[in-house]
Amino acid sequence: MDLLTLLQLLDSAVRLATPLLLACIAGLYSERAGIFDIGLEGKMLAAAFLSAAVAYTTGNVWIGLLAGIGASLLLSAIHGIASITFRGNQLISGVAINFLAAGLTVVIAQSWFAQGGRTPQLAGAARFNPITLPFADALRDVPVIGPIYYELISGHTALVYVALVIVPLTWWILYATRFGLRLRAVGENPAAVDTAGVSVVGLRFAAVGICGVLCGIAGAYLATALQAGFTKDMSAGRGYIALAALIFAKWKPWPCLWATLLFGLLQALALRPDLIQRTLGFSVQTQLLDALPYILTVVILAGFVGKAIPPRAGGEPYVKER
Amino acid sequence: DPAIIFDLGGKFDKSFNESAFNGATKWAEETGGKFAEVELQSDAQREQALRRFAESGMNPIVMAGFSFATPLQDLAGDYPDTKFVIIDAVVDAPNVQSIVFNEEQGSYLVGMLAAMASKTGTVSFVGGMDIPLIRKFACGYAEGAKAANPDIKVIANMTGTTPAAWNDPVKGTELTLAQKSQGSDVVFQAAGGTGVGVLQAAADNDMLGIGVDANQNYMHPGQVLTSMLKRVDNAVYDAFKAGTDVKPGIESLGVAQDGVGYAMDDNNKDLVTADMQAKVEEAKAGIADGSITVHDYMSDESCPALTF
Amino acid sequence: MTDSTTTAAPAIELRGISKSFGPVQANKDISIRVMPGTIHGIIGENGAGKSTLMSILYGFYKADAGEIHIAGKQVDIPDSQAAIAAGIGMVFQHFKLVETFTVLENIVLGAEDSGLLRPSLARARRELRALAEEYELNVDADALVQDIGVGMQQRVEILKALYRKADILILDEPTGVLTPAEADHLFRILENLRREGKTIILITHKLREIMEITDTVSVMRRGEMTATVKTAETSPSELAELMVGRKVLLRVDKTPAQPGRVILDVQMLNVTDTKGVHRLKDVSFQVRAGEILGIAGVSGNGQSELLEVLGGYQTASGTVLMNGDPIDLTGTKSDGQSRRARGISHVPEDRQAEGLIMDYAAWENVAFGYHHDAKYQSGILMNNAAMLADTEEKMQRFDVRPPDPKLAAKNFSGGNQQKIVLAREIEQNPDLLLIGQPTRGVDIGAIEFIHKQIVALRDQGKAILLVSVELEEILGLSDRIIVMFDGRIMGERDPARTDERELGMLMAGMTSDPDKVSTAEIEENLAHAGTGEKV
Amino acid sequence: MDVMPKWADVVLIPLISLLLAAALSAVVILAIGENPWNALKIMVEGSLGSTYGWGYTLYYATNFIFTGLAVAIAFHARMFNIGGEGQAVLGGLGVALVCLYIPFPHWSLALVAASVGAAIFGAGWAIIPAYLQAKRGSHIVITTIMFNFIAAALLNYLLVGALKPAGSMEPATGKFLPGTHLPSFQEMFSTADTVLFRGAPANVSFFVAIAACVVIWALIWRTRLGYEIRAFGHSESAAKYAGISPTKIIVISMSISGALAGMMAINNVMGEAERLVLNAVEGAGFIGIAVALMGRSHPFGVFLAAILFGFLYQGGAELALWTSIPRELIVVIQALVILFTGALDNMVRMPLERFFLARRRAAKPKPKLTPAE
Ligand SMILES: Nc1ncnc2c1ncn2[C@@H]1O[C@H](COP(=O)(O)OP(=O)(O)OP(=O)(O)O)[C@@H](O)[C@H]1O
Ligand SMILES: Nc1ncnc2c1ncn2[C@@H]1O[C@H](COP(=O)(O)OP(=O)(O)OP(=O)(O)O)[C@@H](O)[C@H]1O
Ligand SMILES: [Mg+2]
Ligand SMILES: [Mg+2]
Repeated sequence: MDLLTLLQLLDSAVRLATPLLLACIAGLYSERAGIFDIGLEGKMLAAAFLSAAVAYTTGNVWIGLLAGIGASLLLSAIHGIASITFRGNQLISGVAINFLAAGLTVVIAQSWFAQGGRTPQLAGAARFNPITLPFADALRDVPVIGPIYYELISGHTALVYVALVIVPLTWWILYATRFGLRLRAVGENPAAVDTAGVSVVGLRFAAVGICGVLCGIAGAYLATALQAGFTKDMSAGRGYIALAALIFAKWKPWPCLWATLLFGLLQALALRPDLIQRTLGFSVQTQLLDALPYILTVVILAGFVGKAIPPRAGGEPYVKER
Repeated sequence: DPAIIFDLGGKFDKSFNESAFNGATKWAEETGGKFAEVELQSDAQREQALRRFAESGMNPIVMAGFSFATPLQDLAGDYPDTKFVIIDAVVDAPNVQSIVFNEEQGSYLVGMLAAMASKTGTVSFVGGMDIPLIRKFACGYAEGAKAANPDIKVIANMTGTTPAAWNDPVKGTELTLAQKSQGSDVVFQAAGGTGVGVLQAAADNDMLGIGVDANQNYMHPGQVLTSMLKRVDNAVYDAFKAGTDVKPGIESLGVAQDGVGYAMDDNNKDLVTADMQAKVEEAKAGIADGSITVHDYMSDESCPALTF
Repeated sequence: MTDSTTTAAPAIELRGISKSFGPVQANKDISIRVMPGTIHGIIGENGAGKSTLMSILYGFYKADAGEIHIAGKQVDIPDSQAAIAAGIGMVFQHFKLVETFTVLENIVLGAEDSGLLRPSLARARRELRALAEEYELNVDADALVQDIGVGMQQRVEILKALYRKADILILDEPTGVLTPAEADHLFRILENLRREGKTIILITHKLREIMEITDTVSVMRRGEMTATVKTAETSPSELAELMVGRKVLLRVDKTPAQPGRVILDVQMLNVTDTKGVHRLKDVSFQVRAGEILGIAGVSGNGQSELLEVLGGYQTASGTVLMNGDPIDLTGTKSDGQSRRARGISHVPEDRQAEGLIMDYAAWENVAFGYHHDAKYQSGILMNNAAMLADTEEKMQRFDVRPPDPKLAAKNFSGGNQQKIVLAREIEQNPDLLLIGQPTRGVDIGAIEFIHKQIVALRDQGKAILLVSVELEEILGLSDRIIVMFDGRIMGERDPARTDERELGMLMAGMTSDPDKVSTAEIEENLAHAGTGEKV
Repeated sequence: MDVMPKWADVVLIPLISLLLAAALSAVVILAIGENPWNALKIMVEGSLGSTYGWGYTLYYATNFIFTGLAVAIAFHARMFNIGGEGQAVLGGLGVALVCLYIPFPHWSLALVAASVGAAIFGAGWAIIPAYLQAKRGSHIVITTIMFNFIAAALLNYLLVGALKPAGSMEPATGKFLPGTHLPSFQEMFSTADTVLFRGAPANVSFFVAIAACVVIWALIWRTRLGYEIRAFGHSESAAKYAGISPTKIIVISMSISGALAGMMAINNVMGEAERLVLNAVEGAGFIGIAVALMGRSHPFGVFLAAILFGFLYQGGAELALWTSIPRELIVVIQALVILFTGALDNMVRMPLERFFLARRRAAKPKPKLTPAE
């Protein structure tokens, strides 16, 4: 495999990893605060739809992005009310949210655009366009570094860079700020937070809210950056892969990046069976590549490769009075 | 009244189903008649929709897509008084008309255009689901390209092996980018909703796209070289018009019957030179009169111009 | 307080506090006053409502009715934030620490100075050192909480309160998990705090502690405050009477034991738990027919594991002979059902989590563990009628109230739940009865009954292995006592020739003369117990 | 004391939740410019107004009874089996292998063999997550989700490869052997002069589903295994004390769960399609969650809830045929039912509890704490 092909593959991996990364970090905030979230998928889907719909209507992708975040936040609020306020089952709430998004996006899209549950194609300012980083063109012909900079690092949409910045930011928030300390505490032992005079409900809603914002960006990325418009079920299981990546990453920010890049690479490879064939000399079933993230997650969960220990209070509603 | 059932992509897929929908609409506008329609959401609905329309007296019932072959085979006999029209597949029953197109011929023509428009000497193809029908497109395309430029390199990729491959624009985009990195500068897609992503990626990355089924030149004016027309609209229109007098049997539509072709309009007039158009017209006449034969992949499941 | 010129305002005054949890009324119209600079004891049986009352004061629960006055001013305490602001700190019965955090992080949590952690942690580290010196509260600031012993965890909790500048400190049953020596150390700390002018509320149900340290004491019974008296003007027996509502007899009547053949012979038992911690270390002992062997120890020193191994739900290595035949400790026969088949019955330490299915009706619970018995089967189905009849009879015999077999276990009171478990296990007529914490959370009337049943079983020639953290109970009931510490047997004593002091030393892992050992040494010893480290 | 009478818990709460879900759905229909009342009429007529409609309603209900029971029995062991979808996919594979290659003299034999095949495959797919949960503590919700995706990939692999007849364009197996044809309601109930259930896919598997309800009811409430499963579900620590092996209960209850989910395939794969197609399960595994929640994990409740969802599915299909309301509306309704009966249970329960508590207080002014004394 020559350098250019490799770069093209990695480039594709970065693009495909971005929504996974955003959703994965979204899940990290929520689950670190003790709220399990299998509704990442649904939130992404809702955001994808509303961002595309609004971007199309207004012609401005940034307004679209805000709308997408809004849609995702709305579902987050439902999840919060169900699992924090009413202390319901977080898993069931997540399942419900995924269905709600799958159904509502199509129902609304159909009644809004009458195009079989999709939005019209976005063009121009209604979608995120690739950004050429400074000097990319100038450096292009420098051997090795040039192509790497030009092909791999430059030329992505703004949201890709946003996602990449969010990783160190999250790490910093989690481990260097008051909010991060409290967030981690509330996922480990909410009673400790409560008796220390900090509102468990407030913290958990904040976490769920951040999760909503990030899922919103992830969804908007799908519909307005990776693609130019919304199509039915376009999240296509990415929320679950992000969840898998979160477990794979043991609920830590940097590993989230590596895990989602790995899963993004697997997806990119699944698109290039010819590359595998050429490099390895034998062909790998695309179905196997599709299933690999899930299989890896099961292996991790089974504890054969380092045990993944979730936050201790995860999934349990905080109940003071029976 | 006539009825039409669209396949999973939905009637606004900008290609196959939409073309069928346009034919039906044209009929309705011309005659003032009414027709029933349904867009399938899942495979399991096929039979239910067919039966429901047959039960409620719709006639003829047109279905767009080869996937209806199996259920239709089973239930055609239950409704001997109803006429069924199936597009893209052959069902042998006394009350069924099967319409098939010689897609390889249309693909041949756009393949020639692609080869002539390519500056890099490499053109490519993105198929939807990997089935013989789509290989037929690819094969004709490669043959046409090689006819126009024997040195041309043709890359072909399929999106997937399941019906989801018809509706995966993200994958379409990524495949197109991968092909670009291998040198392609003209890409032909026969991939339903996935093709939207292909054309988008082509437009975003200085490539020329080629549309399929319906005229898709308008989607990215100046960046879609042409479209391989498959006149599903005409087929539907004719079926609706014939009404209950639809003739059972197999109808095969090629260049000669104007069933397939390539699209020229304002959007691509600057991309196709008079010279290019002349050569294609010549080939078109040759195919119509039989002096040029285009290999049909489905006749022997092999392709002389391309290996998959 | 009408005459504020002669008396200072009380540090805390509660007026008419009421609180219900669903159908259970935990506090009924409670009023109480605590003067500044004093230690005020609150005493009462399990479930009397002590923790609930204090949690209301700390803003953890919201009262249904009533007023709170701090230093003469009425305050509203809707949450713990408000309580902390009012100068209240609380050490809960079950510690509220984040186990995966360091001591320092736990102390800072909720009391950070700014949005960034680093400066807060630095300041906390400095202050911690000062506080530690002032009050003899030594902790390792950088240790993870999950790695330190309960004694130190408790000090972390106290430091948390002091770091927040608490003037009022509430301690809820602080000595439940401590050895007598550790408790003494704690009381010294409390004395220091009192001297500094802090007000302390101490919850306990141990009369000895009340008499030792408090200035005033309130007694609670069934959600009501029955009396508040000056400690100097009362006596243990008066307090006991106030707690229970009638005269009580604290001694167990029993004749000397007539030990017979060896029923249970345990040799070199070792247990390593799933976290890799060595829980039982070379444990060997015997229990004979017709005797009660008591096992004393601070909870968490291997007693629970011992019961679990013998009860069949913890694997172990070593040899255990039951009536002379070995029992399977690791294989397919190491489960509760095989043990029951070998004549071992088991009243578990935690009846609500282990002994009963709280959502099952009494009749289903009476078969629990014995549901394989032929008498409860009819063909491939279970014989519900037989189970019902059996339950009615057992409820009669053990005076379970109400005698309604169809009532769910959760709807019986604690004492009656215990009677259901006892009835089930004793009526099996076992050769060996394992019994853990037989009277935890049971009122004194029921305690008498339960103790009688245990002694009666012994007198029928059965072997009984008793585990209890209540030294009084161990001393009163046992014919022989062994003491466990850090998974080992520290020694055996004759109840007639030992006392709480000596047992307490053994419980802390020391065999030397009680008077020659410093509490720091005891502390050190206990901190490592149960963590798998070498002592 | 329980705060509420049993009937309130079992009937009133699900009913109120259902009404809330229905009301919100009506709002959605209104919002997209359609008439909810009309929509309801179309749904009722299309699904209950003719034997044809019933034929579809009961066909869907059959699927949901199986998947609902699957989720319910796992719930009793406090396992959340979200993998019904994958287990049903594998069940379909089991049915297909039996029906493609073994010539049966009579459909009844084929039905027995296919049920066994479906159950074994479904159970097999559930056992791995169950074992990992029991032995390695892997969260069963996550593993079963992962297994859904793996099942889809596996089926995909087989249907475009080994199981696809040569020359076929669809990812599907060939037709099953003729001896495996199950009698449909049309064949069972039509007389010489009246055709009932014409063309509808409901078939003899419906009765197998009813039998499954009865068997599962007896299993849960009348057998020793059921006693142990429920005990384990209420309290794992107590179960251990009683000598009930957690591993055994987790593996057995999940196997039964997987087997039930897999057995759905005798209805949709064997009874209806008579071949195995890619997306045969169509989310029925997930609907099982809603059905089990609605039905309070009781087989009879599951039966009723399955009929309700059968009605929703058939009604929804009719809506899509005759109005511009997309079929996805059912997905919305399904989501709302799961939300209200599952996650927002307390929203309905808390006020009701307060109501019943107040009524009880009013009935006897001084609450007696200990009924014994
Ligand atoms: N969070 C709660 N929800 C419901 N009921 C509760 C709760 N906490 C306590 N109760 C009930 O309130 C009553 C009083 O409990 P509380 O914990 O205050 O007693 P206590 O005197 O502290 O007992 P102990 O000595 O066992 O700690 C008990 O019947 C208990 O079951
Ligand atoms: N969690 C609960 N749910 C419902 N009712 C409860 C609960 N806890 C306690 N009760 C009710 O409150 C009453 C008092 O329970 P509690 O355990 O405090 O009894 P008690 O006064 O300590 O009696 P005993 O001396 O027998 O232990 C019981 O009769 C029971 O019906
Ligand atoms: Mg207490
Ligand atoms: Mg009690």
